[in-house]
Amino acid sequence: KTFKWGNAGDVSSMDPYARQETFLLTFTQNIYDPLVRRDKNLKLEPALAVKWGQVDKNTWFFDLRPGVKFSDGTPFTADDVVFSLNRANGPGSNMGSNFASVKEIRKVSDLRVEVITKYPDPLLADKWAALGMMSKAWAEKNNAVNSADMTKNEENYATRNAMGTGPFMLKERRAGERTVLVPNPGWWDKPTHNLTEVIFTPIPNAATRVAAIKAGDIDMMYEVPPADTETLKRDPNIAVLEGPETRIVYLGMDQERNELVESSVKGKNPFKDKRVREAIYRSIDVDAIKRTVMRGQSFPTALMVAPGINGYMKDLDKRPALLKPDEAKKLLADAGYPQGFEVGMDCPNDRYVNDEKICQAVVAMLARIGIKVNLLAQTRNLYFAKILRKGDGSPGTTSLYMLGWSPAQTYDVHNVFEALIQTPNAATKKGMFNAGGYSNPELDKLADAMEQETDKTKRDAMIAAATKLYVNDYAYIPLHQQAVVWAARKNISLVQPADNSFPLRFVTIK
Amino acid sequence: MLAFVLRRLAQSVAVLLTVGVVAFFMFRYVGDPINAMVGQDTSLQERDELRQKLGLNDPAPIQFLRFIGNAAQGKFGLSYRTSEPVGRMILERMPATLELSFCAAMFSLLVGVPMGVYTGLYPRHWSSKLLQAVSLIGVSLPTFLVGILLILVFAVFLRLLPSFGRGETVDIGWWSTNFLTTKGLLALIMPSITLGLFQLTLIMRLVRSEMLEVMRTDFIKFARARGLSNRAINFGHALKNTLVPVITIAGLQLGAIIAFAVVTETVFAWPGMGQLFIQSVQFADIPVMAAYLMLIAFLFVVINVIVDLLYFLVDPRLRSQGGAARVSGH
Amino acid sequence: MPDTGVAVTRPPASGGKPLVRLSALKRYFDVSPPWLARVLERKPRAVVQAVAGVDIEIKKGETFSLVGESGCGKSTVARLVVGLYPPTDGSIEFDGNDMAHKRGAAEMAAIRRRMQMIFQDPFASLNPRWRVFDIIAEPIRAFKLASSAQDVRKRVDDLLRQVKLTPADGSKYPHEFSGGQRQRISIARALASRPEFLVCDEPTSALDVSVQAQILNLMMELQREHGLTYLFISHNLAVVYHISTRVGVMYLGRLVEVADTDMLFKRPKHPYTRMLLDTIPDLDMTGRQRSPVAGEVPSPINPPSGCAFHPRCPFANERCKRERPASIAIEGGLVACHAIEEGRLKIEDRSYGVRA
Amino acid sequence: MDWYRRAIDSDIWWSFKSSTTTVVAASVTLFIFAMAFLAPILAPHTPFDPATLSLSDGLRPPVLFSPEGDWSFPLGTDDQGRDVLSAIMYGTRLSLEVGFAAVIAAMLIGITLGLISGYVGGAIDAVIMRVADVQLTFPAILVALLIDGMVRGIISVKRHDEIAIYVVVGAIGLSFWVQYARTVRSSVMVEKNKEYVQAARVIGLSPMLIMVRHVLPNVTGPVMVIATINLGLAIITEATLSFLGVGLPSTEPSLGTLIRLGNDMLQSGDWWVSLFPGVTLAVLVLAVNLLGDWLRDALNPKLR
Amino acid sequence: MTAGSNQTPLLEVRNLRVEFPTRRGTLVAVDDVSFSIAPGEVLGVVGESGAGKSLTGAAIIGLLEPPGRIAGGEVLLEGERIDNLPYERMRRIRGARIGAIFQDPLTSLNPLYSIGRQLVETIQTHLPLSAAEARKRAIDLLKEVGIPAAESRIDHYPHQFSGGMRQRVVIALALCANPRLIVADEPTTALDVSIQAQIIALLKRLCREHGTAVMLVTHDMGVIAETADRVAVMYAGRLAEIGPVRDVVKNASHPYTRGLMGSIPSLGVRSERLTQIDGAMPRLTAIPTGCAFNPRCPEAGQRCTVERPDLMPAGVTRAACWLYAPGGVGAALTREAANA
Ligand SMILES: Nc1ncnc2c1ncn2[C@@H]1O[C@H](COP(=O)(O)OP(=O)(O)OP(=O)(O)O)[C@@H](O)[C@H]1O
Ligand SMILES: Nc1ncnc2c1ncn2[C@@H]1O[C@H](COP(=O)(O)OP(=O)(O)OP(=O)(O)O)[C@@H](O)[C@H]1O
Ligand SMILES: [Mg+2]
Ligand SMILES: [Mg+2]
Repeated sequence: KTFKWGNAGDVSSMDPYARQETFLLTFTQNIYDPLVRRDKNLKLEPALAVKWGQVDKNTWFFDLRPGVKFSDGTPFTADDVVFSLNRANGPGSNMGSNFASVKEIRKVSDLRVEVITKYPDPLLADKWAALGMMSKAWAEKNNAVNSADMTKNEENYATRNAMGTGPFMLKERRAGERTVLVPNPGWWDKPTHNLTEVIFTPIPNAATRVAAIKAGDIDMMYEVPPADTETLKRDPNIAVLEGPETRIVYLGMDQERNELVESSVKGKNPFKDKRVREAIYRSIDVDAIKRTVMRGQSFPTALMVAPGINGYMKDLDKRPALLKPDEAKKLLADAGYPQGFEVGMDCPNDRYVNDEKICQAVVAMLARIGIKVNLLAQTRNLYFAKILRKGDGSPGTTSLYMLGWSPAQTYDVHNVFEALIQTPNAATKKGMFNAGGYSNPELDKLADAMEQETDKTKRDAMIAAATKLYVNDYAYIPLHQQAVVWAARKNISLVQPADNSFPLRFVTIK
Repeated sequence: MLAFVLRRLAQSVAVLLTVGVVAFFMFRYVGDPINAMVGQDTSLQERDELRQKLGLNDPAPIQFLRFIGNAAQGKFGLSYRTSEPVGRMILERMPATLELSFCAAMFSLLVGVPMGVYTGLYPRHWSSKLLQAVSLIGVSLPTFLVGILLILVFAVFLRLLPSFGRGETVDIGWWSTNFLTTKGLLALIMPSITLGLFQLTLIMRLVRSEMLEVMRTDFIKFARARGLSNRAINFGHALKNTLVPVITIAGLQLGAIIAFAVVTETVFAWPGMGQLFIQSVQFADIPVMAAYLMLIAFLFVVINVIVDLLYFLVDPRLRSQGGAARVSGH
Repeated sequence: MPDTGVAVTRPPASGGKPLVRLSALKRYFDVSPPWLARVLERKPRAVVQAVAGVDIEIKKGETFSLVGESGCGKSTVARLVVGLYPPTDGSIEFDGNDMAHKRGAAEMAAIRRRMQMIFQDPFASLNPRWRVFDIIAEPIRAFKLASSAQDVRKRVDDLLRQVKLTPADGSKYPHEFSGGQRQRISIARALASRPEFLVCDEPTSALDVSVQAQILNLMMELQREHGLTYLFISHNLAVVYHISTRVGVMYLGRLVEVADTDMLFKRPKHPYTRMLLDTIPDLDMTGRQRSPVAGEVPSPINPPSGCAFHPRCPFANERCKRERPASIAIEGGLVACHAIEEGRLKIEDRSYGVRA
Repeated sequence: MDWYRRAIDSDIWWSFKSSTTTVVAASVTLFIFAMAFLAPILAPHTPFDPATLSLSDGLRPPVLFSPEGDWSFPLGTDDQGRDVLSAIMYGTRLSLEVGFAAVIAAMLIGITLGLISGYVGGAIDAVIMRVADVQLTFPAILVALLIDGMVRGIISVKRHDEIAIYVVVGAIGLSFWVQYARTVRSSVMVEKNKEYVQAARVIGLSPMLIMVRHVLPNVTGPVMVIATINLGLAIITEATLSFLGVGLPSTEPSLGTLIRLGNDMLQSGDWWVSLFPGVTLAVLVLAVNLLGDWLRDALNPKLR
Repeated sequence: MTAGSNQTPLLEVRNLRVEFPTRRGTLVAVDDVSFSIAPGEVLGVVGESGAGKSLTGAAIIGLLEPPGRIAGGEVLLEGERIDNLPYERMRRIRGARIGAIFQDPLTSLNPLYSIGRQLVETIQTHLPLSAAEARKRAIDLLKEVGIPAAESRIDHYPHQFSGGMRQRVVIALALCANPRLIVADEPTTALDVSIQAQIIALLKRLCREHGTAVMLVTHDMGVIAETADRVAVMYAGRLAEIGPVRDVVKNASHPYTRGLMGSIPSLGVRSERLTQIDGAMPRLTAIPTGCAFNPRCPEAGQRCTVERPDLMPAGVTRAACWLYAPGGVGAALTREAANA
């Protein structure tokens, strides 16, 4: 049974380490099994490793599954694991950040690999759950020992070819056109799918994508535009699956500079005043955004992490009541801006679901409390280049911006604290994505402590304390979790994990 | 003749070099490719290292020389987005675009020329006026809207044609073609119409006005006075004399078609160069953009040379003059 | 035939000071293919010797006509004289001033003002978007010949009356006039700067005979009234016979014969002149078979060696092929012909002009 | 009243009057122009002022098509709560501004270069025409994509939205000038050999003056025809650029941007968001093109 | 001389009227023109620009450009009426029985085809000849019109010929099927003075040899004087005078013809002033009532401004002028005119 599906973009490479990007990782995992994989509920479960854990504080072990063969018939051994991990940490690979704590990887026996870390890293297995295992022999034979090196002008075999132990094998790869997979008959696991062929096609234009599934030209597609969700739901042949994604979309404000880069206010920074932040926060009606802009396809939140992430505090996830425009204006007046002010806002237009429209709605809401926002919505690479910090830790050029973040590698809240909320510091590499430069020393301390803390209750207490700090500071303005909306023909059954991954092994056709 | 070809060649090199310069200097500003190349967690240091390795921090002239040097050898490097060699990425997508453009051009010529001839021969007939007004729709609706409407009607409601993609293709060497399978041919219909509609209108109107003008020339009057049949006059004498400007415009339009394929390909998920280019712009994939532009310039030059050679075939006056004079188009 | 006029002989204009003097005037046009093509196809540069050395003196008050076949360089001479083309070589003197001489704009304008041109095509020589009034006023304004708007109007009205139009015509556009009327407007424009010298390049050849007569009459009238000097260009020998005092016959960029009108038509010397005269159809010759000139005009890019006329000349010999004839003065005119010089060809009364 | 009588009397007016299509096209064009330029007076809402938008008004259907409609939003609202009718009026105005500005920009560049090229000739002519060739290599869409990208890159610090309109105008203008340059050049080459130009030279007028006073007015005919047709094309191109994401900002949408924004909702049942702007665009461009068509034939004496 | 006045005429035009509907009403460009041409005869048609000469010719060969149309009268070729034939039948007559020559040889030939092709195409359209035979005939024709080295030049393109040569080719094309009548519309106007004579001589010789009749439209009186047997003078869409060439030229009856002849500069006599007819031919939209020439006529009487004269015998010629009415200009008006 052939399963045809599409989404907006193509898998950029067949090399599982080429990009640290959800789509590439989950797609290549259909071919390359990881040591440890996630189940339908994102819980870790054994894959190529049957057992794993920490021998001591700084040593991890992985016991490999015996009798696993690559799809070309060669056996899978510890050598392949060591090779793969080193390759993922090697030149050309984009996965290096998952190896920050790793000191050494060594083969203990054919079925056991140990990893020595520089410091205790309780999340190593989580980080590596997306890391597919490659064949050493295959890579060596095909001159693909390293991932493609951009500086050399030559192509890498692994970019267009793939061979792993996974549930599927790559049959045809036409970049930008289609990618065809067929089941791997020798897969170690018992297939839960009933597919004989999978054809993946990128369809960049959303309207075409919707038309294609309506016309039955494809069986499943994702990134359903929120606007079309309703019609697709009404189509008797199509089922729509929706669930919250772990990514939180939020607004950030520059609280670092003494004068905003793009504002009518000179000589001071209004965002440094908590009243201003509060006025803004409490003037944004996320429910209205949910209703019209997102057509119900969002889950408003007050926190920077989503349910399902380790460290999510359900009882803190309550947005304060909305302010009436006069109340907000009064707050602003108290802060010294009775006439409001003018500020620039940056927004991507091709990164998150309806990103530009959300920003537009925000502009309108802020306009009503006297803050005139000049919106600049642009394509993602220009946008990121503008707002993100530079390599030396200096801030990007933005005053008010929108970002989305998901601790997708670790599923732990610490990642969020470290990357987004801690004071930016080029030396320790903390807070490097804290584009607005929010800083609270107390919170910094808590975050540093929770990284090392292995006692769950203590750690949870730290997390709760830290969370309250940034919530009360109105450090960020969390908007919502965007929904993952998929559409499939009615005869397809599939599983939709919350991390926006799409494992083909759960697909069945009736 | 030889001189003519040489001059064209010199001009081509000039055009390509200019395009190279323009391309290069524009690309310096299309955004930071690094962000497209790495995931969200990649540390800022790693980003900087990558930038360094790619030579993006070098002074512009050095980057340019490197770019031209490599381009001259046909090396455009690896795509920042997919790490594949750019040359091959483009080559792979070229058949799709060229076949689509060819069909669109054929559609616009095969429909546009007869329509133009008809409206030119009977300018006062109501059906001509109708045709003319209807043809204007081709230039009154944005391409993307035409495409989507076609998809809605023919794929979603009538289920006659595939909604996207190339259907089935057959590989002949590295060239994958749509022409050998029914599905492939069906898949060509809507994109070709979408892409060719605009050109159809242009060509029809051009042929019409040329016909109107030619029909008033003395030699047509004289041909009538000689008692030649209408067929011989309309097609033998009149049509052939409209060919020179039509060839010019059709040639230029073929270039435009290839470039306009950007939009059509996006709408129909047609895996061609245009779609590649749009993605490259989004991702600041400089090597791909550069190669694409150079290729377009090259195709343009080739088309121009072919157009010029066609003039020689059509117009004996040029043959004897050595092609110095190029009949100017409109 | 209606015998309306009396035969008059125009006063021989000799004796007066030359108003215009062209000496060894040359104008070449480069019509070579582009450089690369020349190099590759080993083609030489191609140069049209449109005017290949012409000496003419035009005296005050006379009408000097240039005749010749199409492409012999008549218009080029006209344009050289009024400065539309710079000469390749040779000089043009106007009233003693060498035109090539550098001088200030005001001085230049003062000389320019004194010579104007009337063009052949009455349809192309008036800007279709301007009113007649503005067309005629343009030189007045350009040379600042009027002090006020009323003055301009007055002068334009005068000019319109002079060319037998009415001042009311000034507010019309050229397309509202017939060919003859347009040519009158052209003349009015030319007269607007009060010139002394008018270059007329085939001013009547686009007109009907009945209109042609009106224009020629007007021109002669104006000449009498204002003492104008004309350089008149035509290929119609009958017209030339009527209007000119002296005639120059051009062939391939050179003058082959210059003579007083009566002399030229009575005793043509150069074989080419005789041939041209032979081709004049005459109303009296109903049913007569003319003897057409044999052959066609050779290319001015590769003019024949020696005397350019030799391929068509029944009297040509070896010398004519080799050697270019110099102008010799004979019977008060100039002729460039070996046959005449050597006396091989007798000068006889051909009585074209006087058939009383 | 002189000009009035002359106008009524002229061939152009007559050919205009006798073509029903043209009269209809002109009326439609006039109507749309009036709607657009009087938008601040006529429009029920001010869609470009975010303060007046309310998400709670979002996605109202048009009154005539659904009982849920609201008479204050006769053509419904989009997902931002923007009144579609007002947005169309303002958007049309913007589109027309872009169209006119782009065409004028192209005309300025093209006519100047064409005049110089045609009148001066020689090497300058050759250079200008080669540049035109290269320009033709980059069709409008590519030029616009590149310029847009470039400008965004160069002035990323400034507010892009404010200059977006100039970018679009510049890009479209830059890709259109060749046509004018070529037309003007060939007209000039014909015109400059006409005897009336030579007559002006005999008078001793400067080439500049001759060019402006004599040559330029005589090339206006073909230029006007191209301009009319280009106006439609510019509006469409702007729409296409918006579709590709490099057009005008969505806070102040042009017709094209409106269509792009509504495009996603075409299949969702909220068809009015893109359909009404789409129809407006098509009708406007069609009418302008019909006018251009008529003008071309009316100004061409050979076809009369 | 009136050649063959007692035979059936080859061409007879009766009361021909050509109209152009315009927005300001109908414009009558040719009005009530009647004449005939005998086999082998050369009829010259002269008149000022816009007098309707070309339109008369075009009406005869059935090539009036719309919106122009024959609004009245008839055209008979060898007794057969041809002005109302369907397009296809008329097409077979054109080229086969009536040939045509136009003014500009430069534009009369299709620049994209060799002259041989154009000749062969014409020949094969009208004569049942094979390609080879047609080509042979084409070469013969070229030789006949005096193209040297016809065998090799037949494959040349029009631009490779000079103006005079091209006009010869055009004549050859008109002669392809040996037509009985040739309508030549200003065949020499675009040519050089010295070439004009050659072409006229050629045309005359060919017609004599083939027995072809010619309607020669021109405004060059010299050409007419030399070539034509009879002359028709047109003024403002009407025939002013028609008669044998010698009489029209020398002893014109119509005041217009007299003025026209007088304004031609001749080599014989030189005067301070040429005879001129003042004023200009009226526009077709503003033709005066009565005789169209009356505002310019030195001899106009009251009758001329009211009543239109028809052709009437005036000496040897026939002229449309009241001078030759039995009562002269001063005669009483006809009843209709008097009542008008
Ligand atoms: N601008 C030019 N460039 C190249 N050749 C030229 C130019 N002007 C004139 N000639 C050539 O110079 C020669 C003389 O031309 P000119 O116009 O003076 O002839 P003409 O005697 O006035 O002929 P006509 O009677 O046809 O007006 C011709 O062979 C013509 O082709
Ligand atoms: N298509 C037309 N529409 C309106 N009027 C026309 C048209 N063609 C010719 N005429 C008018 O018919 C009249 C006769 O034209 P015709 O061409 O027969 O003149 P002609 O005697 O041949 O003049 P010429 O000597 O200039 O060739 C002219 O006054 C002209 O204005
Ligand atoms: Mg001349
Ligand atoms: Mg005529």
